Amino acid sequence: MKRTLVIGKESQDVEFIRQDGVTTLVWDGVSHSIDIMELEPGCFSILMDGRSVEVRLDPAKSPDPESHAYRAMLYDGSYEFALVDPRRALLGASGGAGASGGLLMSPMPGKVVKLLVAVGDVVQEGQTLLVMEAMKMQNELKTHTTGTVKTIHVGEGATVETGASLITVVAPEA
Amino acid sequence: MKRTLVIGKESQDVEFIRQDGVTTLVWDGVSHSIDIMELEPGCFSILMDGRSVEVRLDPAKSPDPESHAYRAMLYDGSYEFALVDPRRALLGASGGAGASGGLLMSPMPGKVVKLLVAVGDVVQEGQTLLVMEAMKMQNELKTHTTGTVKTIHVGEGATVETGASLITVVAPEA
Amino acid sequence: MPVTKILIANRGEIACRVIRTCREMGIPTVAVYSEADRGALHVRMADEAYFIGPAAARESYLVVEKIIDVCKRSGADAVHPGYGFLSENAGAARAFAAEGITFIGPRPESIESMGSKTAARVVAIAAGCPVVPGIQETMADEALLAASLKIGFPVMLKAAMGGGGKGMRLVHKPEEFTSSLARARGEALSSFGDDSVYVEKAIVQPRHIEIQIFGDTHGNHVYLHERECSVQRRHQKVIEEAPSPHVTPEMRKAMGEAALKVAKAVDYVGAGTVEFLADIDRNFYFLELNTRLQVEHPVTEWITGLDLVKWQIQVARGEKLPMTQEEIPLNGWAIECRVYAEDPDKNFMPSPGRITYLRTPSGRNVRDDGGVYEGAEVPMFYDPMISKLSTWGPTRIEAVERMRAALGEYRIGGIRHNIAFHEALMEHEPFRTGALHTGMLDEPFWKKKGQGPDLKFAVAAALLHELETEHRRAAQPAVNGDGKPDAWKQWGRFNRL
Amino acid sequence: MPVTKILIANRGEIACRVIRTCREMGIPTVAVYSEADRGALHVRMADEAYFIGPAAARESYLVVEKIIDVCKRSGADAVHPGYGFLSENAGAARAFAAEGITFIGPRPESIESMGSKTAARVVAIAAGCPVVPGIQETMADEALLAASLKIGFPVMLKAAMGGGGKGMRLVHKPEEFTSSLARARGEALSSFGDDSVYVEKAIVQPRHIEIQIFGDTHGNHVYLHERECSVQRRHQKVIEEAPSPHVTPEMRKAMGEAALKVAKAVDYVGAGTVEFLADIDRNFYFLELNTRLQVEHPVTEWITGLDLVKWQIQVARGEKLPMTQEEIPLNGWAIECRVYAEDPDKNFMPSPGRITYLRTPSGRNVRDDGGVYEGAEVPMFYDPMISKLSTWGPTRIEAVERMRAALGEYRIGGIRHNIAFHEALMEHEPFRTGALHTGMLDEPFWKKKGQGPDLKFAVAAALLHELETEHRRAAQPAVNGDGKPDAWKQWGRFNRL
Repeated sequence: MKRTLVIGKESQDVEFIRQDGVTTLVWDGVSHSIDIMELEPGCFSILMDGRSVEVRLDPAKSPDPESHAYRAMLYDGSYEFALVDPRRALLGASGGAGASGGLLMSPMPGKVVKLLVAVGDVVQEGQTLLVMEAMKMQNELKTHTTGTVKTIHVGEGATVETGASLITVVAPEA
Repeated sequence: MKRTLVIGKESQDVEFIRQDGVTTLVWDGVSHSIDIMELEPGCFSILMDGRSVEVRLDPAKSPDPESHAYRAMLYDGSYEFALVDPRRALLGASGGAGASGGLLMSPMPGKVVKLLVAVGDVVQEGQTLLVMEAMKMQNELKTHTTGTVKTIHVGEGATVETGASLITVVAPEA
Repeated sequence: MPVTKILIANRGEIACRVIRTCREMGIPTVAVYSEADRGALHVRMADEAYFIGPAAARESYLVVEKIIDVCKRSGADAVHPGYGFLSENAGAARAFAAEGITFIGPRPESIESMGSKTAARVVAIAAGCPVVPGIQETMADEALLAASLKIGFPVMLKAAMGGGGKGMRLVHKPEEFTSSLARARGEALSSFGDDSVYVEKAIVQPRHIEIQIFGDTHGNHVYLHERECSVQRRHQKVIEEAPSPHVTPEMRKAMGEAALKVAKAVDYVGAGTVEFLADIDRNFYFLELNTRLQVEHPVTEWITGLDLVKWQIQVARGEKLPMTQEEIPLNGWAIECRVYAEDPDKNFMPSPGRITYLRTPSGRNVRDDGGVYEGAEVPMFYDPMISKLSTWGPTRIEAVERMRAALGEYRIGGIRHNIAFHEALMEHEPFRTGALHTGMLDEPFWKKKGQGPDLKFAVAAALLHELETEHRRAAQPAVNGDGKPDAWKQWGRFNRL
Repeated sequence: MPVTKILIANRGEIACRVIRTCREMGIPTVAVYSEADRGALHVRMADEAYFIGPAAARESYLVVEKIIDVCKRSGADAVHPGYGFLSENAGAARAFAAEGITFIGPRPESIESMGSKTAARVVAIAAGCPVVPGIQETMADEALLAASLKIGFPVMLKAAMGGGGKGMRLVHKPEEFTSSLARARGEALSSFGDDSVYVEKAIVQPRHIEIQIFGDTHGNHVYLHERECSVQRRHQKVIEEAPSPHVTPEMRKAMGEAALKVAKAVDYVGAGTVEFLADIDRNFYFLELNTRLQVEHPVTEWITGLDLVKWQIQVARGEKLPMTQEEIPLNGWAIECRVYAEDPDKNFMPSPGRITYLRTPSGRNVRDDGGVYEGAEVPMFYDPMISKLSTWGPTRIEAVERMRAALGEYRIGGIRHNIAFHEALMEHEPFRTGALHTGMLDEPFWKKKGQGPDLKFAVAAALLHELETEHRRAAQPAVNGDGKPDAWKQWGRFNRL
């Protein structure tokens, strides 16, 4: 099974092979024999090249459904990365994703306490669009898109879940 | 749902009713409204008559398939008991259970290190029939039946699992 | 005052902490819970539990009448307020007293006299406890400017009713004064409904050092040494320790005695904390007296070996303090990290949700005060504390190394948390050397770690997960032309599993 | 002697314990594992892990050559043996030395000189350490009887190569002598392959009190006070504590100095324990010197605040002991309960198997040294230790109450264990008052608890389980006349779920 490992703007190809009871990881073109066991749900013990590493894996929500985001906790710290099926990545490239680029989604469950923009407003990347409250803290949510506010999906006082659509900003046509 | 609660030689009837979102426990003829939640697999939080009790429940192996044995750990200590479906108990009584009474089963995974009896031997209740080893300890397994050794199901040196048949003793006809 | 059954008017880790001591003392406990908390750990641990209303605290945990009602129904004759919620509410303390219920905390008068920072300052000055040079009164704009010029810039503007850093402004020079004051007043008004502001000398690179005090109803007072809480983010404590790397034995004695002057001045009963700012020359200045058990009390318990909740209960029963000042131990060093459901990579955004996996560190000299369990919800309605992890060592660096190793054992699944942030702090040179000040985290030292040497292992686990997801998907119901699953095909696949 | 990477030639809780200290010291660790232990906690925690063969210890953990081979493959330059396995094997210590590998333990000569009880006794007498009155030589039957008459009955017959209570017989009067001796010799032969037996004065209601000692390669020796381990079942320790309720400051000093005489006589290096029997008049008698870290070392760590594994590593590196005798602290009291996979209701039958649920106690002054996790197998091949739970308090009774509360928090699913037995012990009056002796558990004080007040709750949980099992069964595949499931009916039921 081949995947493209994506961390930030960097990516590399990795391969994971299970055959005849032997598991192999291909990394940077080098094959490593690997002994991997899921000892508890989401907790893996991995022996590779003599090293023993325990990995706690959490699949994370990703804005792009074709890319699987992961968080991992290891003794030596935390890692975040995404794995993309190279076949799907091709499909995605030809199909034209990125339509959701201007959609601000809720990063947490919480309550919308203040809307700072109205439909039709012109906003800049990094501008705060609304304020949400969760756990006694107010949090400013900012847009990553410069453009015009097209839709406001929630009202002040609304309680929303993680991933809820909040505000859509449309970038000007290139 | 009705069950007979069996602890040692004592028993009493209990009833558990779930209706219209209300759960009721009938105990000693008294109905108690009960708020019960399984918060983790096998871990229950129960509120009844103002009291809050957390129960860790383990279904246990029972020699009698019609009787369900349980072990429970609470803050105030451990409990062991069995629940019997009164309908099945009736069936059992008419059918004639107890045939397995003379079967000595392995109470743990381990290794048979010594057989102390042979087929045809006459044995007394409480007599040691074999010695098993587990966790660096030797354990003497005794029979609860006075009678004659009919079958020896294992050989010395055998490794057996919990519940494995070891030796069948037949009581003399009454 | 009898204390035979205690209602804990709180939730989360502090409620569980109090229950543990009550169990040791053989005192039955009563929990209260909101709609969001039926499955919370404190409900599971208490001997009794009563529902008190909606998730919002102002409709449940903060409603004194509901707490009193549960006391009556359960027969609880004492209330432990924990911290936050009703703990520093003089009105609540009076209401409990009126019903004959023992409030495990100071007298209402002590709470009131320490409720406003300016009033507390007046008490401290009268008691002979040093305060930050400044004018203890709130004044009009011009008078504040004149006072600031007299004290000398830099100065700090502070909301009289404030707390948590809101309504606070550092003013470096006279030219900035007018605009800073306007912003301070605005924040004070919106946060506390009162725009009164006063001015103080600004301490550069100040350290937050506090003294744990205790008083009984017989007029005895002792201090249980200091804690340093200078590691703060947005004026919120992140890491606490005891003792302080800045404090010498002489300074400890001087601070302890200054704290007791304030305690005696208000005839303080129970556990309290006198907060000071200290400067680089070891001058220290009274800030306020927190009239409750602090979040960070475990570090004091580590170095003294004492149980502060037990002392609170003993004092509430009218017993004398069990030790004199000379008998209070001071052994080794303790560090505490606050483990929060928040995302350090996204500006510490709160991260409520379900904890899908939990493994807490254990072993020698590690203590975890948690309020959650595997499968528990961290509700969005309350503060994001998951647990307080504390460690002890004979020396500070041993406590730090123990903490670093313990953080490595901590595993939390399902929500974001700040374990990695604490791990980075344990390796942050200014922290390791003890060169602390309250602004030390303002310059962003925290950056998400890039590819470390064990990335291969993390990716291998994810690849196995991808492979198994693909296999599971291959075994999913196939779909007919009409969009409905083909039952026979489904059955075949089901059988193969 | 460099110690830059440590192979831990052990498993279970002690391997995990050693790894924790190595992590704090920044030393990489190498685990070894048998076929039964691929998923064991020590493998998960170590930085490296190597397979060393079948489950049976004599084919894996006890094979010195395999351990040396892994040292070479991994580059480990030191071996920590834990307790048991190779820890008191002089041959193994020599083999490691021959390969240039540092053995974290005493010199092989010290292990050898303490390997036989009679030889150890000779050393102790020569060093001026009191021993139980008796004849240190093994002799023929008639000579033993004569010696017994001279010492005076009651006497104790002991196997020279013995341990763990095997080959030991208490003889009350001369008439019983011959038959008791025959049985002692028989047991000694079958257990140790050697029927040599010696005779000692029998101490009535003796207490087992031991002194933790430490030596370095520079000739320095200190004692870290005593532990009492009188709570035993079949001569196996069940509960340990430090200090001992029987020991006065004068007795502590006398015992410590006596222990150091033996240590100096064998030029002892590293951690060791001198075991004594004490009688009611506070006379004490040397029994043996255990040349390893003891299971119960955590109680000593609690009262001294020290890390004994860290000291072992420092001494192995050739460093001097970090403290002099006067500097060794003694704070408060600590208790340890050994949590075993065994069934106290069935004569303590071992109960290996899968741990389906695990919640360990936490909070103030509680330490759990575990070797398992939820989902782990407790293999049938090794000792049944699940964890060592220890607590600390400023006084003995506070440590006991903390333990009682902590045991109440412990939850283990899937296997039998002895938590309830320990809970009963914490409420056992002779234990609470500290009136301990090694035979105190011989009279069966433990009886399975009958119906307690919370039985209703336990049964309610089981009834919900019954109800849900019935519902699940109703949703199971129906069976056709031919005994095969009806796929369509199955599908319908599947959809309804």
